Amino acid sequence: MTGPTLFALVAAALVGTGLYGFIVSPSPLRKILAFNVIGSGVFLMFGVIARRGAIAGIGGDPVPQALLITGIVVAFSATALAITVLLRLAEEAPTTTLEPAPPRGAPDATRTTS
Amino acid sequence: MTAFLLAAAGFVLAMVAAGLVRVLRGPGDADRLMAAQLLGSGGIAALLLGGAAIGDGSVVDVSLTLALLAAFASVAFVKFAPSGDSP
Amino acid sequence: MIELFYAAPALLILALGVYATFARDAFAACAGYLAYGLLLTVAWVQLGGVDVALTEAAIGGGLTGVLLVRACAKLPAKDSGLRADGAGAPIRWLAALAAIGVSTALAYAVLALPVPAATLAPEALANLAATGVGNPITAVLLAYRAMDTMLEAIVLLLALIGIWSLAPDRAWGGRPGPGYEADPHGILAFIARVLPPIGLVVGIYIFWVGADQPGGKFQGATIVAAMWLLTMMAGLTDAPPVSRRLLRLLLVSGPLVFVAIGAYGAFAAGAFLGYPEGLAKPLIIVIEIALMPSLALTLALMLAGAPQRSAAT
Amino acid sequence: MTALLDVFTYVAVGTGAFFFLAGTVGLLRFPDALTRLHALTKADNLGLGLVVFGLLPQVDGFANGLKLVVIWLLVMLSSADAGQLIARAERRARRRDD
Repeated sequence: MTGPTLFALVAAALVGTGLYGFIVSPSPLRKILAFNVIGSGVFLMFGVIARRGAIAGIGGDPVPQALLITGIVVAFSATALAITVLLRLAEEAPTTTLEPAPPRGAPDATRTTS
Repeated sequence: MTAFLLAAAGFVLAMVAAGLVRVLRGPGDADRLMAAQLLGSGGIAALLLGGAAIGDGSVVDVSLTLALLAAFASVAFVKFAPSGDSP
Repeated sequence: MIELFYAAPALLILALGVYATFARDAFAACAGYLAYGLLLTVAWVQLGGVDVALTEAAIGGGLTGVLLVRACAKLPAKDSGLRADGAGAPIRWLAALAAIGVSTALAYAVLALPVPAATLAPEALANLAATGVGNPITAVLLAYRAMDTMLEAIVLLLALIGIWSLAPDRAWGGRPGPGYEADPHGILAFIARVLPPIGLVVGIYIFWVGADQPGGKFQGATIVAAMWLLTMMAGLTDAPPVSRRLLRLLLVSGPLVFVAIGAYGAFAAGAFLGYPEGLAKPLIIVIEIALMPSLALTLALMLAGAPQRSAAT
Repeated sequence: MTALLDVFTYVAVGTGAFFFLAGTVGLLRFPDALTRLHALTKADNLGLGLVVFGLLPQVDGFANGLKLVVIWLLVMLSSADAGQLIARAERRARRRDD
């Protein structure tokens, strides 16, 4: 197996890993982290495609590589915005987790069982 | 020479990989910070070796950027670590 | 051994990606993500993308790692840790199924890519002389697909406006961040005095070589932004109040110059963002020089966050 | 002359790689955080230093050699500082635990 193919398979696995973490994690911070893992998996895969377009004298197809640079910077700005929203939420709300609240009809029941 | 440099880069990376077990196991935050630090210098060494092996001088610039940003990141990590200075 | 040089980063990246997603402790996950970013840098060099490696080293590992760990420090631990009872079993199974499905489809798609690969590299190189720059990636960013880069600069600005607009009413127009304090004779203050001059030189160097070698404004601006943030963390400088007029002018000046040159192209070269013959290189340099300070300020202030203190303090 | 410089590279890079090995073994095997920190700084300073030293004859141009040395100095600076900061954080954590 060639190096780029290995990286492509790793990238595919990273997207899956991030996706799973993104869905099941109840914490927004961990969701943002998982989303970044998905993003870097996508970037890595695109990087492999850029590598495949290499010709003599140049390490890879410059068009996808330039798009990758743009993508990394925009992903950072989206992450920064998401983190700021989260931190503001933490200032205003008692908790930021997305775990389902106890059923509204029976608050006493949950209290006695815990 | 090329093969030797690539092998050395691979060896340093493998060492760093073993050191990463500390990040995974901890137990303390200090251990995690140290392992990240080791990865920083090991990553720089591997990049320099690999860059010299493939004869690409601009890899040195990547290492330079990495050295600066790794310094910034490790300082920030110690400052914001749960056991460090309160932010 | 040579195979090890290629296989080690790939497998390590996978292991760290899994760790950053699933570690119980949020701080450990952030440390894992920082290591992950460092290794991705090595991977980009192996994939022949030195420009991308520079961006990853600066932004992917450095700035994003610091952003995450700062959030980690501010959030209560119970909010950001992972617990086994986070989601119910049916959701876990469905999520696992979806994740495996997506990964398999992607892996299949990658293995089924056509041979020989589609590439725009010959076209990019053929027209390089017309742009006057020597680095084909800079040519893509500022000539062939300059529209993307212009919109990107505007997106960054919009994200910063979004961050600022999250300020509570009492702090609107004030200074971002808590106003860090540190021992003025301590180690943090020492490194925050020694490193920034070096970082400034390296940042401008990376920016300047971008015309002909790997490098460019984003990477250079990130280094400069990191150095400024370092002095803020050490309490040597403070973030400026976001209502300051000069700051806002500097922030918009880069994108404005870009738009203005684009409009000039519409008039002089027949297409928006077109460059008149022979003027391509000077105009590209003007755009880059105008964007560099705007980007450095934008990136640093994004990390500094929403204003928290009123402008008076 | 070239052969002599190559031998120098082999020896210096090999020794540097050995210090990375030593640093990793220390990080994994030493009993507590402060001794592990000691092992780590050896890898940082000596390991990278020797690698840089060994690569100096292989790069062309004065500027590239200078950059290599600057990288080493930067890493030494930051690892020395980070080492101090980590050690202090560790000491604070221990005092809290006592």
